[in-house]
Amino acid sequence: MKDKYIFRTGVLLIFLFMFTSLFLGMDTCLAQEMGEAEILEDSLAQPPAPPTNVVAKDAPNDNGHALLVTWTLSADDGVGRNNVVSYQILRSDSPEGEFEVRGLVPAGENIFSDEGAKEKEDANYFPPHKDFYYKVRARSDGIFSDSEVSAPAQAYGQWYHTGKTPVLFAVIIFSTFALVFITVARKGKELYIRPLAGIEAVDEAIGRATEMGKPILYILGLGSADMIATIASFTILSRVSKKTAEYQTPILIPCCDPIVMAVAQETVRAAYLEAGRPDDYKQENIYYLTSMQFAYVAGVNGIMIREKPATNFYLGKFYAESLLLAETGSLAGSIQISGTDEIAQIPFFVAATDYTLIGEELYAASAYLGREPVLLGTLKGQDWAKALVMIFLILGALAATFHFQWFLNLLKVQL
Amino acid sequence: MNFYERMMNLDRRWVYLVIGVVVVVTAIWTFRVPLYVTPEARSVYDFVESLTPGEVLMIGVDYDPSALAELHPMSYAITRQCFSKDVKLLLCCLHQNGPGMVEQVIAQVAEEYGKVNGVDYVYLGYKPYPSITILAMGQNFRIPFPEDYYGTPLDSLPMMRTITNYDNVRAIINISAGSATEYWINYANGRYNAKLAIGVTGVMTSDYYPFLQSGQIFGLIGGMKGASEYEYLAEKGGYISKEKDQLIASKSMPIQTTTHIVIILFIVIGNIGYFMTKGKK
Amino acid sequence: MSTNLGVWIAAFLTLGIMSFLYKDNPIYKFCEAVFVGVSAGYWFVTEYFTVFLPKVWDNVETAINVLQAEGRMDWFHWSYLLGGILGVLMLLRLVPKIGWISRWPLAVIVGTTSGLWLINYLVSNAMVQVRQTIIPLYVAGNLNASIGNIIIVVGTFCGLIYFFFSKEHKGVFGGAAKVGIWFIMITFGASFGYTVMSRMSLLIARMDFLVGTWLGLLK
Amino acid sequence: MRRTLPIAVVAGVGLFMLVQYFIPLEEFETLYEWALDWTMVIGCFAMLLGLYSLTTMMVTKVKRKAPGWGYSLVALAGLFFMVFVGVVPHYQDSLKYGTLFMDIFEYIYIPIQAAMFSLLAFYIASAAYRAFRARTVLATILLVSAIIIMLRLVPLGPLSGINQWLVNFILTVPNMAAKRAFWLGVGLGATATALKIMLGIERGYMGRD
Repeated sequence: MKDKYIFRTGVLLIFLFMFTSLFLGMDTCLAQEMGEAEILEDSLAQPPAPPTNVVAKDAPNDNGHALLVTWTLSADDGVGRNNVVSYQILRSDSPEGEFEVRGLVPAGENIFSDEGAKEKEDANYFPPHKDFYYKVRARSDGIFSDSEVSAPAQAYGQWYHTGKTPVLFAVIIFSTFALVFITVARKGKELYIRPLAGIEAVDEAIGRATEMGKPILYILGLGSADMIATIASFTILSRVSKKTAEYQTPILIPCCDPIVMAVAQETVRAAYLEAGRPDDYKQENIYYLTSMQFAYVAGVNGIMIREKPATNFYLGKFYAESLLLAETGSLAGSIQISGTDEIAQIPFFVAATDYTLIGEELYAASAYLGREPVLLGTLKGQDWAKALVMIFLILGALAATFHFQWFLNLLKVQL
Repeated sequence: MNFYERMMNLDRRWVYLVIGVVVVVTAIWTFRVPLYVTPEARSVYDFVESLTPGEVLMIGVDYDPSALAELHPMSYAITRQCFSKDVKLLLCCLHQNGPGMVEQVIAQVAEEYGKVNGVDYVYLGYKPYPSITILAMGQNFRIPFPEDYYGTPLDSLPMMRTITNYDNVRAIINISAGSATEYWINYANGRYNAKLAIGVTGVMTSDYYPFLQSGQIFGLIGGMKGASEYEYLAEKGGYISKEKDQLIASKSMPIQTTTHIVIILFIVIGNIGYFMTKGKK
Repeated sequence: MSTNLGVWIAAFLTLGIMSFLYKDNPIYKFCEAVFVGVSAGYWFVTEYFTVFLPKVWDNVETAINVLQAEGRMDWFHWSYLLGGILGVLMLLRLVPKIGWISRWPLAVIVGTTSGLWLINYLVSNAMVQVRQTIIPLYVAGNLNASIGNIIIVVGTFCGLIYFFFSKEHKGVFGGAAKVGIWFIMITFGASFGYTVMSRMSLLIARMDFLVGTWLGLLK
Repeated sequence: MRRTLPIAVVAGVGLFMLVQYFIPLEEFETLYEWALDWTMVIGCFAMLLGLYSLTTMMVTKVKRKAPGWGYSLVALAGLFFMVFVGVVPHYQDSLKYGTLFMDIFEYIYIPIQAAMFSLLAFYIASAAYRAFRARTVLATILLVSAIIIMLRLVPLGPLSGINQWLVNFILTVPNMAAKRAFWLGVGLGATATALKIMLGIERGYMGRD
């Protein structure tokens, strides 16, 4: 039942990727033919020759509140009388109407993006789907000449951001890897994963707590419930608490975030149910302390010194408090297992705890503990993505050495 | 239990005591530490030095009281240098608990140099969501900050008349203890090409070093040592002086030096103990 | 010695916390209790003023005002009520029988951020990092830079090998993984070394407060 | 309803957030902002859950006269006093400087936080003493690199230049390489986890009945 559901979601996902990729082929910019530059012969007049070929078109890859204005430089820009100082861009909602100044660019430039706000209340609101006419004014000292009024143009939003195509490809490739290996794993093929010391120590650490008759302290870190590190930690918690349920060892979980607390309660309760000991579950052992970093640490330190837990787990997002926790824990004589994806804190965990899961190892831990084929499958897919990244690294370095610019452009991402 | 074994099992409270005593003793009997000025701190100083009167420098101050010890000295030294050179300052704060502190710095230094708010400097105040704020400022400072910290509309401040966005400031110096720096680099420099230097806490220094190499930032002041290097240069330049008690970071550098030596000694002693007892087990 | 009451309170609390270094004691326990209580209260109040009032209350108020004044439904502002309702559903956890309803708002949070994280991590952690590691292995006329770049590429490559989970670390592959973890250890050492300065700065600031501001012994 | 619906919501909302990244349309921007605001709103309601949990725990301790119940009373008093002086005067003013609420924050909260933070200085020294032993090659690399970096604060005379060069080298070369590898690994791992969440594979966070 579950599997079917996952499969369907997968199919839906792929379908949506394909759907979005359809937009790839759509060139949403209005292609407008640029006419021959019509050079106006100026006679005795002092003002510079006006810019020509003023074209306004919708700005690409935006939310529909901007127009892109281009023009051919005045004949006196840089050449001729060489007296153009700047161009002023003027806009009106009718060809004869009053033109207002929208922007100024220095001589030599022939493009201007007229952007406005999307809120109607904003003074600079730029209405979409409305005709606008543009004039470009070549300015010299105190005198100027205007171009002819452009054809009308409307601003509208786009359905696809062309600058983000590399990301789309990356998402597709990555998901494909993951889905393929999930399918392979589900077919029953045995997938190898290398041992991780931190994971293998989990059972031993729980066993030790049971022997000593002392509780286990599980810290989910300072992250909120939606952070990847915290979510990885929930999965590990679910395994750990199932073990503690079997061994009848109490598990204490002081939390730093109310939602994390709620989720932790739910996770542990379910684990106790699964272990067949729902009556041993104690909600009061999983509680909220405070959301402020150091106050939380002060509270947890107190617990460590007073309750003397046999084993401490620190898995999730940790900041400066990592060492405060780990040192106090080692002072209290607990076995400590830690893991985080905050690179700056890992050295302290490495120094002060017994086992540390470094970065990605923390995410992988759920697969190690669960050994479910789907989880192992994604781990394998992840490795393949890593291999691909490594190939790109080598090819990229070679391309950069031998100046293959086109290859480097492949990876350009517009943020 | 022989000497080495006892050394190995030393109660950690002795370690705490040694550190505490060293800090207090060095604070009372202080000395001057010879200083190696790193090129990345010097380049920030040299840049500010190259500014001419009337030019505008922007300072983004993003820290809260917990990083005060490391970053406040940088804020003070740079503002003092700027004001003595008649360089105008534009300041903003993107850290929730920081705005009051920034006000304190700028108000104090402005008074020292007789600078006028709105003419010689403008303090924009605080806005949440650093990424959005930094992006918006690239278009116009008035989008995130229609008014300054004191509630005056920007348009009515004389200094802001010629200032629209990053294009109108010579450079941005971001003094920060948090993730805002990343956004300054990615958006202010990456997207709007603003010239950027940063002053960060010691912890963050190694994270941001690579940006120096790639040229995204032109200078980096790292932690209390960086701050004291800057103060050293500023003192030599005659902008701040010891008599007026303006060397804040430099004052605690001797303590940094002694505590670092002590920690290195701890590591060495710990290892001697380890190797002397290893064979016996 | 300071004559300011605030300074004395702060000094007492500072010493109370530091006394934990010697051992757990009633004064530390007292400071800890104050700290936990005050901070939880502070957090609650700031959430109330910075999220609840502006995001829920003000928007719904605007929507009601529009309804009363113009007689039309302002859907944009009403939508925030839905956020509020989801929030209330979260509170249903406290009612055991229908506690499972609280999974819905949780699903909204986790769903929203999982979509966001997927893109964010893929772009800024994976793609941008690959892009930045693409550096020429040979820089004409600059031997230092060339060697540095080669080491960076090799180090990154080996570091990634260390994070391979589905292949046994032995032979050449294992050797590369070992080199990778060496690089990672150098970084950890450097992080540690740099952090010492920051942490000492904090202690110096505290000592400055105790010895200088409170006791008046400096200068 | 209990499990399927939430998982469908996760997949749906997650997919939307994924797709909207590629679509610059204004309507999608608005939806995106809503989704972010909603998560914040849910979070602030959850504060009540936290408050409830903390209070019941403390009240139970006090009622049962459990060891240290007096401290629970202190914490409760601090909590409710803070909420009282914060919310009662009403409307935004509490967060301005000079109110009783902010005074408590400044004169009580900040000093304790700073003191707590400064404990790290002692702990870092003791961690260095106890844990930095050259037991293995890896541990040796870690400690040598740490010592080199720490030495930059120690005047070494002519050796300072060499040390500075080494520091520079470590930070710009191996440090950069390792961080890249680390971030790449985290990036791929987090992307995979996010994908697993959206597909409903990773759902430890939802309990399991």
